[in-house]
Amino acid sequence: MSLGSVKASYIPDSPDILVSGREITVSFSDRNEKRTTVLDGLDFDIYRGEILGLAGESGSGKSTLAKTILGMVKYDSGRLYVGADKPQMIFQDPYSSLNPAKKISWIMQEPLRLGTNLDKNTRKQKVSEMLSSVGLSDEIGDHKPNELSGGQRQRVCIGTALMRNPELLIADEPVSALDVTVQAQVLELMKSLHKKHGFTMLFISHDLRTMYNFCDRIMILQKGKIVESGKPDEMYRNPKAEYTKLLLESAGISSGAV
Amino acid sequence: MNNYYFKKILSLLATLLVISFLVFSAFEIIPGDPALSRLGTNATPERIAALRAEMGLDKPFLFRYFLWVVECVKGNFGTSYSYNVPVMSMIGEKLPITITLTLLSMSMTMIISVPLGIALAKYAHRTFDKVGFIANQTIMSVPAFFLGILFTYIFGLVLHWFKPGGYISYKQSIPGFIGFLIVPAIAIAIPKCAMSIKLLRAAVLQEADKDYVRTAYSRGNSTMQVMYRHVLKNALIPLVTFWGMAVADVIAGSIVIEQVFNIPGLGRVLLTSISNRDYPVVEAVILLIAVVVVLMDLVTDILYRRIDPRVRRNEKG
Amino acid sequence: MLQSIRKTLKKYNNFFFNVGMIITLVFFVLAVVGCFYTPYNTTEMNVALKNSSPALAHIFGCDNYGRDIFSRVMEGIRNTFFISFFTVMIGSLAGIVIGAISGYYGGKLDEILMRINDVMFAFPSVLLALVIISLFGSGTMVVTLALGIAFIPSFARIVRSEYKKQAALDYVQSAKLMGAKDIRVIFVHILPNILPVLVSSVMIGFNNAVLAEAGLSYLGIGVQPPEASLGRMLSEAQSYLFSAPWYALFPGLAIVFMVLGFSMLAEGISAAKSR
Amino acid sequence: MKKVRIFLTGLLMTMAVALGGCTGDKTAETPVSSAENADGSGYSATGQITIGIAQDLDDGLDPHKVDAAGTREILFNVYEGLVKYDVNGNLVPAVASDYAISTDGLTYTFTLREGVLFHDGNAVTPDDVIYSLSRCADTSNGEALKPALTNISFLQANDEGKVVIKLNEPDPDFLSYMTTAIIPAWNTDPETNVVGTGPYKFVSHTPQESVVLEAFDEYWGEKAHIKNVTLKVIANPDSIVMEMMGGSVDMFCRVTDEQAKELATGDFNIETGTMNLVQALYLNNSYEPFQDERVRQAICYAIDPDEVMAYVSGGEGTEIATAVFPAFGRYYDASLNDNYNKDVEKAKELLKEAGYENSLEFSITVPSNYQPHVATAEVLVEQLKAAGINASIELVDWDTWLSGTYSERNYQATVIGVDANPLTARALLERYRSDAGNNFMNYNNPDFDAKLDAAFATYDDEEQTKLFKECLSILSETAASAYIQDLPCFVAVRKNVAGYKFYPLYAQDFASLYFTDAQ
Amino acid sequence: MLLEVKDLTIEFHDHDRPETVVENVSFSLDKGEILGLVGESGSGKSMTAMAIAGLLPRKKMKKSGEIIFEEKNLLTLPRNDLRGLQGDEIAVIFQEPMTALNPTMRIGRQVEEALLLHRNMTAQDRKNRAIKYLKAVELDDAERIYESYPHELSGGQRQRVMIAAAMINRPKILIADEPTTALDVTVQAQIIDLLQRTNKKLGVAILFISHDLSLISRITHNVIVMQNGHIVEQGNTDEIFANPQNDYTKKLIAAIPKVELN
Repeated sequence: MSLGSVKASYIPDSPDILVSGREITVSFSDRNEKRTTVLDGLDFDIYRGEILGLAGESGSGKSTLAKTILGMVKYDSGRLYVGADKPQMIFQDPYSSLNPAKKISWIMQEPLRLGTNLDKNTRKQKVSEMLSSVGLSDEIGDHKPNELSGGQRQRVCIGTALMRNPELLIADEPVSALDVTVQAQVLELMKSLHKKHGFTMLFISHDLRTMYNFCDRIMILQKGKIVESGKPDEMYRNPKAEYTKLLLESAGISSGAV
Repeated sequence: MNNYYFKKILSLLATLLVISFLVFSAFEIIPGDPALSRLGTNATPERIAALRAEMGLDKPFLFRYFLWVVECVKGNFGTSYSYNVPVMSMIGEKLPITITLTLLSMSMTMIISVPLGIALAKYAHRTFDKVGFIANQTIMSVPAFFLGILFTYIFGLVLHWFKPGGYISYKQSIPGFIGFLIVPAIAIAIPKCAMSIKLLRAAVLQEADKDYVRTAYSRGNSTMQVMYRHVLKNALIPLVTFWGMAVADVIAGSIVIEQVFNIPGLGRVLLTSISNRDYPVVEAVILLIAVVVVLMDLVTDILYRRIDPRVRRNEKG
Repeated sequence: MLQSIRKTLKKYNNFFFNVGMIITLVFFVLAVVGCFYTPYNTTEMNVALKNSSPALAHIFGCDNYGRDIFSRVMEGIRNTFFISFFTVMIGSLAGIVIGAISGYYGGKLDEILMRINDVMFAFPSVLLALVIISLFGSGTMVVTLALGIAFIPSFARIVRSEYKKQAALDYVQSAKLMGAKDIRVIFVHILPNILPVLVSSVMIGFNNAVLAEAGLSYLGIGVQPPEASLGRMLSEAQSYLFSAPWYALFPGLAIVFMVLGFSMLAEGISAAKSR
Repeated sequence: MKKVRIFLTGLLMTMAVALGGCTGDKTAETPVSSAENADGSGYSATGQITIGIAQDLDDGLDPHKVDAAGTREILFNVYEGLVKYDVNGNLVPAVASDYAISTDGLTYTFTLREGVLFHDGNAVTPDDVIYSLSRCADTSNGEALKPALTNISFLQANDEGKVVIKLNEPDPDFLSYMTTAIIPAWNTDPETNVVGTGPYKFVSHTPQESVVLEAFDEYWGEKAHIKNVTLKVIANPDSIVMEMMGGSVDMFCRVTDEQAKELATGDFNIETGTMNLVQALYLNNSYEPFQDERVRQAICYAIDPDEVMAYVSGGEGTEIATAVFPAFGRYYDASLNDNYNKDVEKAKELLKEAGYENSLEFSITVPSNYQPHVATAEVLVEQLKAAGINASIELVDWDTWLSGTYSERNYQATVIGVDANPLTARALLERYRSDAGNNFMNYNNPDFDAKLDAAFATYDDEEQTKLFKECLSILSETAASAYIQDLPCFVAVRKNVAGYKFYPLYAQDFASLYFTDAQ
Repeated sequence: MLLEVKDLTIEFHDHDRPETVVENVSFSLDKGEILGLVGESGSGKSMTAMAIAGLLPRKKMKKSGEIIFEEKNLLTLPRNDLRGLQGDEIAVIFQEPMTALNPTMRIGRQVEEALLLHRNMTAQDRKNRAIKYLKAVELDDAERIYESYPHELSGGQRQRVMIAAAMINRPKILIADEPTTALDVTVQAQIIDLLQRTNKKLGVAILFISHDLSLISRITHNVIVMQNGHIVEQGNTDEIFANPQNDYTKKLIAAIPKVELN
């Protein structure tokens, strides 16, 4: 799954675009050769340092877009530029995103083992630093994933992803499986880390409420097409696309209502 | 849907072709020569050469294999070197024996293991379960031929329920034929039953934790109703795979059982024709066994689709 | 380190594991001891003791050559134990490699490997044993090789389905994103997670290996006389069921209990893992 | 001419008698009922018997082609030659009622017996005899089925309906070849249509299951008593006891001594005879250590036939010291047995002289389907250990033995039993000529070859016997092989069946069997 | 009152030491009322609901207190009588539509199962009734859905089927255990809407369990807030959301992401 599967690489016009795609189309063929298109000629740009929200319902193609950017899915046509080296991802289900057979400290050391030639102690040192920066105590390192709560596990995922401070971090519904109170704390943590390290983040979610305070910009995805994008404040006040209106209404967001 | 089956059958044929080639080349390696085996000790080089030519063994290996495949496709499997009887008639005679033995033992396995498996699951984690489990494990560890010897001794010689070695051909009397095969079938079925019970119990316990079982209870179903109406069908899925493989295992295992109970089934034909280097018969028997094994795979697949509609659309798990 | 051993042992002390471990240990000791010492020389014949019944001197009695059955059963256990052990090693190691690759990559490679698997599955092990015997001569090594190869398909299938399941989980994707090469993902990341399933199927494989070896030597293929094999002792004992029934009883019981030990162990391990 | 014939027949008869003394110690009583039943309305046999056979008739049913002992001994009941062997190994007239041999031994005249019918009801005619014999002598497509018959130069029926045979050169054993089966002239495919003149006619053969024979009521000689004989194939020798005790098999030839003991406790009588074969540890004389005579002799000293017999034959075997078994009464010399009485020290000494002290190693290849030979090999391995000889056993299936050991001769030692087919001294000894096709032992001894040729050349009987005996003692002195025993032949017969007869050759005479309780 | 819960206490005994999951919970449910039961995971809200539905495992469980329904205490009711109520008077819908339906059984048979257990009707009547209810939950071409399998439907459709199956015997109480958590926002709104209309039309009392406070605020009459097995606050929904007394309730309400569009 190397990154090199760029069909037609091209350099976007402005230098502060980190990831850009033109006419990106992705389709899958299931058993009886029926092809279903998931991304249909998508154009998008992600600017360096911003938090871009990607909203859409299940089946809209938001995870596929994430995987396409990461090179885990080959796209049929279009042009894609990914300026970030080794982008990292945080997954939705905290129970399957950490290797159940390994200790937390082993998992967090893995990016250093693969990418750097730091010796054991320095790696351990770096892990305990990261653990504290994601608000976890050092002895968490000796535990196994199944001994941690959902919130703790998600913090470990974030820590692991940031070990080699990547330029791009993709978070695929990182908090939707957590309790409300824990959700707020994790989002708070991601916000502060983003401020501290300045990495670019693609935040995928179906909850427009959380995205309102979290994202700099939001793109609405429906059936593989971007129906609208813009700053949350403007978009929520006067949505242009019908689908955006429906989403806002269903989430109980109308001008003035909580 | 049918292009899935078309591809499946195509791959089955490919598997058969590869197996037949392997068997053909196996005989190039194994020492011994059918002509010599036919002529015995007073074979002389000239006579061996003459017989080999008659058997067509003097032609190069690949040519012989190709010729054989062409003949097979036309449905003519050649004649046996030892009995010069057409291979098909010889095997045709033995097939009903092995099929009956397999069907008897498999049906016994199914009839006994389903209720017992569910009962064990129902009373799981209680003394009955533990005792049942140990009995299950012990039965599973008994080799079929040891069971065969024990049965022949106890039921045959002591209790005289059946005449050891008293195989009656189906040509003479069908009831006698089936009557005799019951005890060997039990000897085969018992270890298979033990394994089925273990698998079914595990599957039922696994399904019992699933959400739809809670929904069934919420509608007012009793435990038994939930077990038989909801859980059983889902729990059968892993069992179907095991039974598919078990049939292939029973046929291979019947070689030993036929030896203990002196039943002239396919197992015996395979063994004797291997030692007589009776190539056409060995090829045909192995192909037949391979067809059954591979068919079982197909049948399991179909059963899968009958039981689990989810599989119908996407590729089997 | 000590603390974690005590923790795992505590997790494992369920009924089946303990009983299974005891029986398996007994057989393991018998097998290892059998390599160096047996109460009597296993091939030393003694006309006077022909078919003599179990007595203090010969607790299992003597066979039709007057050889001590207990020593021969020990030698039989040794042969069967090590044959089954190496059979399962060959079968599982090859099975892991084939299963892992076809399960992890899927697609064409998976299709081909599975077809090869079907072929090996349908090919009768009796013929395979004969081919190998004619290539390398008969003996314990040959039976081990023949059975080992015959066991690869079932292991490959189990490992393949496990790898298919694990490969879909997120921790595998994140390992790849970190830059782990496929080989590392397969053996360092995924393998530890399928160990419980693998261990229990290895144990069940062990049972089938013992039963298969007994079956093969029953048909006269495998361990050569005068060396003892439980399967052949059982087949020879058939002729003496009346005058010397113990000749059949003890090898048969040895097989049954050896297999029972392993299956209880397998059950104990999988029960502990699932808790 | 007539006088000469009587003399010769007399002579041949005496020779056969000399061969005698090989039947089992319990000779069968004469059958109770006469051939005709009371109302004389033509004879009809009754009852059914199931006889177990270890080997299926899997090398065909053509009497002129089959070689396997198991097949020959059964077809003995279905086919007959002009002459056939009786219980004592004498050649008695069969399809031919009488025969005359010319003084120069070149012309044989056979008078066909009146009333001999084929199983399909037609009478036997001279054409049938000529067809049968010429079929065996025919060399048109390669080698003749029975090479010895190529010696025939003239084969025709004379005006009195007798069959006249002229030979190119005299052959004292020619009469033994006249046991060749007579088949009807119309029968071009004896494989499938099995029609002979014997006491039993062929009914059916289900491969690997059973062969069914039925009494031929119009048989010319002593008619069969039991109507239906089912020969049931028992593939697993170990399960014989269980099946007989279980009641599904009434008789089995060649059970082991232990099985015999078991069955004796049940509803069976055990008849004991000899297998009529030379069981030995045959040594491949071309294998490097065995080229040295002293090594072979050391092996003979190291092994103890009596101990082998104690284990393998329950003490019932007959020790032999050279390539002949007791059935050949006139050549069998029991004194030779003392050439190599067990002497471990002597064996070690010889090995030291030959430079193999405690270093002789060889493998014994044994066909796995012959339990007595496997058992013998296991005992021999034990015995050889005492003399510092390290022997190992390699079990192979019959076909591998036939091709690997027998025809390609790549083996070191093997344990097998060699029979005499036909029942002549030539058949036993010819095998040891250095250039003989079936000399699988690679025995090579010029003075033995010379003596053997001399024996074949002489026509004087005493002279030939003396020469044959000298040949046999050479084999013993030069330890061609380590001879062990003529295996005992235990036949288990259900108590209500009697009349079993032992023959010095591979023959099972079912016609002589009868139910003691039925008649 | 339709349902009275008095001092309900539930203790688990399968681990080495007993664990109290619910401790003296008391509340009541009136005819036609929609009562919210809110709390984070581990708060005991589902346990309480399952106790009412009679779905708690029989062994390794100590239950005390009373659940009075039509003068009968559901905690001590013999199993057969309890089964008489389940699916007839008290019905349940669950969170995961994907797994709450039997994957190998056709939709129709699952919807009409409650009829089979509690009413004696001919097969045809059951089918008609089932199709009638499938239409009532706004599933277009109910006939096709009747014959199809769960995996052939979307999440929303499946939840509608669950509701039809639960309502088919016109139960007095419907327990909805986080019915919309696994659904998309737009589908969630439609299901909530359907539940509200069902409550008004059939007068069924709904016990709505959720951790999503904004949802609770929009549809329930009264609400109960639970933490670690205890009720920390209960009362009229609008009053509690206007000024919550208990700190934990305050914290929960504060955690709802606010969208001030000034």
